[in-house]
Amino acid sequence: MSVEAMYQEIILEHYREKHHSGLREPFGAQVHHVNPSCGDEVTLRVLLEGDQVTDVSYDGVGCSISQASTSVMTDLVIGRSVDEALALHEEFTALMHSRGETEPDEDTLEDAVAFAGVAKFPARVKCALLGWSAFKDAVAQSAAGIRLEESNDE
Amino acid sequence: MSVEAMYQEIILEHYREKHHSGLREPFGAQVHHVNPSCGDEVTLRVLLEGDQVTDVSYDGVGCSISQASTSVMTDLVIGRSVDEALALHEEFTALMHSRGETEPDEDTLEDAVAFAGVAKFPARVKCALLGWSAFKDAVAQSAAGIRLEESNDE
Amino acid sequence: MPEAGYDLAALRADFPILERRVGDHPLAYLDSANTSQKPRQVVEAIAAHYLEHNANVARAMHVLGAEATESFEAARAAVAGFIGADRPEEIVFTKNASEALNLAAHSLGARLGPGDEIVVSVMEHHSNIVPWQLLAQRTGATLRWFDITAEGRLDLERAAAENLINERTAIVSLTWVSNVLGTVNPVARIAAQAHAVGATVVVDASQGVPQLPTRVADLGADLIAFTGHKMLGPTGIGVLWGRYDLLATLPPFLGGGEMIEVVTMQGSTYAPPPHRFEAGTPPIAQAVGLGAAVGYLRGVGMDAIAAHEHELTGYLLGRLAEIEGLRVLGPTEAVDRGGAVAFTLATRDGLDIHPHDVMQLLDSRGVAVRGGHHCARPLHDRLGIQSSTRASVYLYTAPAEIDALAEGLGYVRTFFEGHSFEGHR
Amino acid sequence: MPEAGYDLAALRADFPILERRVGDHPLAYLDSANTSQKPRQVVEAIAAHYLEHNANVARAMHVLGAEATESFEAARAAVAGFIGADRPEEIVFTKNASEALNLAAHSLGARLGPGDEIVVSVMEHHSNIVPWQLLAQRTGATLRWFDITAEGRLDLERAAAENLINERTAIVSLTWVSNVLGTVNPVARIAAQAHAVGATVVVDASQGVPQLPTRVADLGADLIAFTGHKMLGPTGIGVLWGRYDLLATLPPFLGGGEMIEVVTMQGSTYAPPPHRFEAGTPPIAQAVGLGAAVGYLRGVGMDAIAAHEHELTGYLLGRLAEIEGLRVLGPTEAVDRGGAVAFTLATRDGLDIHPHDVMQLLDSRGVAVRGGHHCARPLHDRLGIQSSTRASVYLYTAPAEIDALAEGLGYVRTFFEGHSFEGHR
Ligand SMILES: Cc1ncc(COP(=O)(O)O)c(C=O)c1O
Ligand SMILES: Cc1ncc(COP(=O)(O)O)c(C=O)c1O
Repeated sequence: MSVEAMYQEIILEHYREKHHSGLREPFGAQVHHVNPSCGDEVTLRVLLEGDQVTDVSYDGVGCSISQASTSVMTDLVIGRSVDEALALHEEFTALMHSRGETEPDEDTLEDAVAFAGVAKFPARVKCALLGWSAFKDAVAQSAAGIRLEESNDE
Repeated sequence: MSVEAMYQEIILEHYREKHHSGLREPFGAQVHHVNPSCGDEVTLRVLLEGDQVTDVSYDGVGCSISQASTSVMTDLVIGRSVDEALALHEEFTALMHSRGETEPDEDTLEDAVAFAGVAKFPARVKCALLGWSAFKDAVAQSAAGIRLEESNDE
Repeated sequence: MPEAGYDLAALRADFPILERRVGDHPLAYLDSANTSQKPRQVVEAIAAHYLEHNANVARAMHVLGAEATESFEAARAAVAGFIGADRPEEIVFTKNASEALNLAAHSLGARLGPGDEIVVSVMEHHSNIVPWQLLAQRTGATLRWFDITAEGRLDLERAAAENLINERTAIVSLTWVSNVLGTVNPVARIAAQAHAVGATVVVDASQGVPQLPTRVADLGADLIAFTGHKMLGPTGIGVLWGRYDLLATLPPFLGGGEMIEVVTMQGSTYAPPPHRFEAGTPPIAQAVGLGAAVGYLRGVGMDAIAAHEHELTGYLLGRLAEIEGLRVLGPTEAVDRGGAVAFTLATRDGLDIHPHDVMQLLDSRGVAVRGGHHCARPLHDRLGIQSSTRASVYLYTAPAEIDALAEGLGYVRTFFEGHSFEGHR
Repeated sequence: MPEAGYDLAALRADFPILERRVGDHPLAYLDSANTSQKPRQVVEAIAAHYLEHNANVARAMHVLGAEATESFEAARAAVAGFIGADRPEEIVFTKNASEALNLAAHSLGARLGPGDEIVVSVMEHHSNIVPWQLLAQRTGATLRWFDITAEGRLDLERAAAENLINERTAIVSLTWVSNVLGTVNPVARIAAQAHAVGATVVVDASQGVPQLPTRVADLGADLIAFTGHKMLGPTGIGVLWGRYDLLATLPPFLGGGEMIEVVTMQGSTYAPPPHRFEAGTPPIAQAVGLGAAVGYLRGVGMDAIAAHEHELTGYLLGRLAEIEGLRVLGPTEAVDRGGAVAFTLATRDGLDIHPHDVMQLLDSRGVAVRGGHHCARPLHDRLGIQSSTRASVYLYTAPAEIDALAEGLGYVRTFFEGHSFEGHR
């Protein structure tokens, strides 16, 4: 597949207009993730209420793939249940590691299917996953924080 | 050249009957030299009087080459002037590094010419030089000690 | 004569160096515990990497960079699979086993202080002694060690009597297979004991992984070190395996490119394992070569290799037993015993023939063995000798090479008996 | 177009990888500052070593061991000669430049304490920052650094104003040639200043030795680090050069086999340099490969190589200057400047095109460059950017490859301008 095909219009649009970007209050956990070999970085916050992902906000520097992927991710997970959001994380991660041999499910992944082509460029897979991994980590930390609070309440 | 030719009768004789072996008093300096890759070790003492090498004594463990070479060395240097002894060290060292392309001078090196064949076996050159290097080092230390004493006297 | 569970002649043909001659004699390479020979397949994998796919890894993201990174990480996965690691990220590539052990000492040592004890054994290779001595000096911790029995096995009774492993024990670092005695140590049992008192267990598997099927879980260790060049791989690469959750808590050792997360002039944070421990450009082509070596070993089968080694060791011990004046240093039967056999040799009239001299005369007949202390001087001290001669076998060793050794040793004795010694007695 | 002082086409034929194609495009390898390609001669030297002479060194004394030791030590002598060292014993083989710098930091650092100052620069590679940060943490010493001027050169005026090098300065460690800016630093001048206050001077010559004729005496440093893989040699080998009398006073770093003199369980003494600093089996085949690389470079001639690199850098800077929206990070003229040129690229409407994206699109046209912070994040921070794209040339680079880069960059801009961005404005 050609590199031009990897740079789907959707990706470039999200790169230009990052959705939900900028750090917001309130939040349950904040994480900082880095792709050390290239220097892409993202600071990401999540706010969970009950089992719902109420907000995801972020501030990042990086290439079109990492920025667009984070933007698309926020569109997908905000307003979902934590379980649904983590299932999406898993589905997207699997797609990225498929080397392009999996047919992405547009019904669940929506705009994120545009990244299917990235799976053919192993060096860029990390870029596409940066924001998603940060999200998963932040959810885990936030949930742990909630559990901690709960157990402290006891 | 064959390995059998390297093991000259003279070498094996000195291996069996190590001349001047055993540590003796008095001495001007004592050094401990090691061939780390094989573990051969020698503790060696020299006694200088004026510019004369009055005694060399030693205690060593090692192969026939290292032991015999030390034995032959003591025969050669005891009773010589320091300058003559160091000249012999230099001549013997040069012979060992000659890869067998130098004709040894039997008039000066005497029994030590038997080691000429060792020069063809680079891995054993260190063995043949162990005692000689220890001698040179001990002479230097002893001489430095003497100079130190002299300057302390002033 | 023992027969290999594979076509030995065909396998030997993969190792061109084995066809070399020394003077009129065919080479009998019995120094594999020192370094192994390399099959054509490994050498070709390295050459192909350089000539077709060479680039830096991770940081280079162009086509060549992606290819090199993929080969490099595939090698990591191959090594992980070879030793039954849970995940490739448990494999840290170092330059050799020595660096791996230094890394372990340095990173574990960040937690040590006076009063803590480090336990090794008197049969260790210098590479599993000196790093711990340096650590003890730095931290004020105390270095203690297992002694050995007359048979050349760890003296577990004495260790128990001395309460060697106790509440103060912070680290136990032991060799799996001795490079001199050949002893296979009960590392899992000792690891369990060490874990019971909260100690961390390091195993020097430099002589084990090449010879024995390895499952890290069965060894019971927390960290394991081994080296590429002894297992058909290239020089310039070693491995530190660690339980991931342990590695994740350890501080870095070497600092530099690619082991970092964020560097500022004020301070830096570090990447997760394994990269945290791999500063600078890693041994890329060497990893590719080691991956090929592991593939080769798997192709032959580690069970078959261990069986061949076991057979040959028995044969070697048997042939050595026939030689008068020869004393084997480790266990004299091929039970819990690897393929390195060290020995001393004396003439009929009791003169010790120095291992250098043994080695030299054997070499003149094409038989390559090692003479010296084999980087285990404390063990030789303990045995009351200065050095020994060591023969060691591997998957490509043929019984005929052992015969050449046995004949050669007879010749060595005759040579030294025939000379001066006897006459002078 | 520049012409090399040697037959470039013939030389390129020694590097088979340069004939590779990426899709329909010929490869244009412009990432040599990251790692260099290897000529057939180097790869063949390594293969021949493994297949014909492989054995361990020093400790193996049989025929193969003697051959391997001789090749290994000959490589040390070749490297010594290549940089004008006084004697081969001044060459310590490490696994890469990063280990060499860590070794320097660790061994020099044994003398450091609170109040002492270590000086680096903001343009250093992480490998010349992190080891000093770790050392400062361990010892309580303070890390200080040279800033840079707007042109991307060391800001010597500011350093003087700040009294950067003073009586408290214990160590100054600087890069000779920047791997991002390309700047050639006046290391001899700074070394003299440092020596005047009694400091020890370390030079990171990783980008210098491959490109410029090197005489260690002219650099004025006490220790110099560089790496094999950037100078046509294999991965898995680096070099620390040190003045012998300094090396002789430094404590060891890694402990293990062959760096020792006498090991007892109670304590150990260490071998003289260089062996004191080479624990375990060294990178034997890699040294042989590096020896061959040095031979190849000498054959072409370092003066001719430096001249070619200078010509090409000028040509590269010229072609880049033609591209709108492109900003070169270091000096824009080929004066005191190496062959690594980093830059940023923006679209007509001012949107920065991220270096990953630049790299990726260039890669699709066969042009291999590096995008990222090039292990110099503090420098990028200082320049107010997150990353950059870097093209770098070497002795085999052809002007046509630079043309391919220039055309590719035009295409990258068009691609990103043609898409969404413009429409959305
Ligand atoms: C200036 C500089 N220093 C140090 C290094 C580190 O070299 P290595 O990765 O071989 O350790 C590099 C190369 O990456 C470099 O460019
Ligand atoms: C038991 C043992 N440990 C450690 C080592 C050190 O391995 P390397 O020299 O590859 O660092 C060796 C080999 O020399 C060994 O036999």
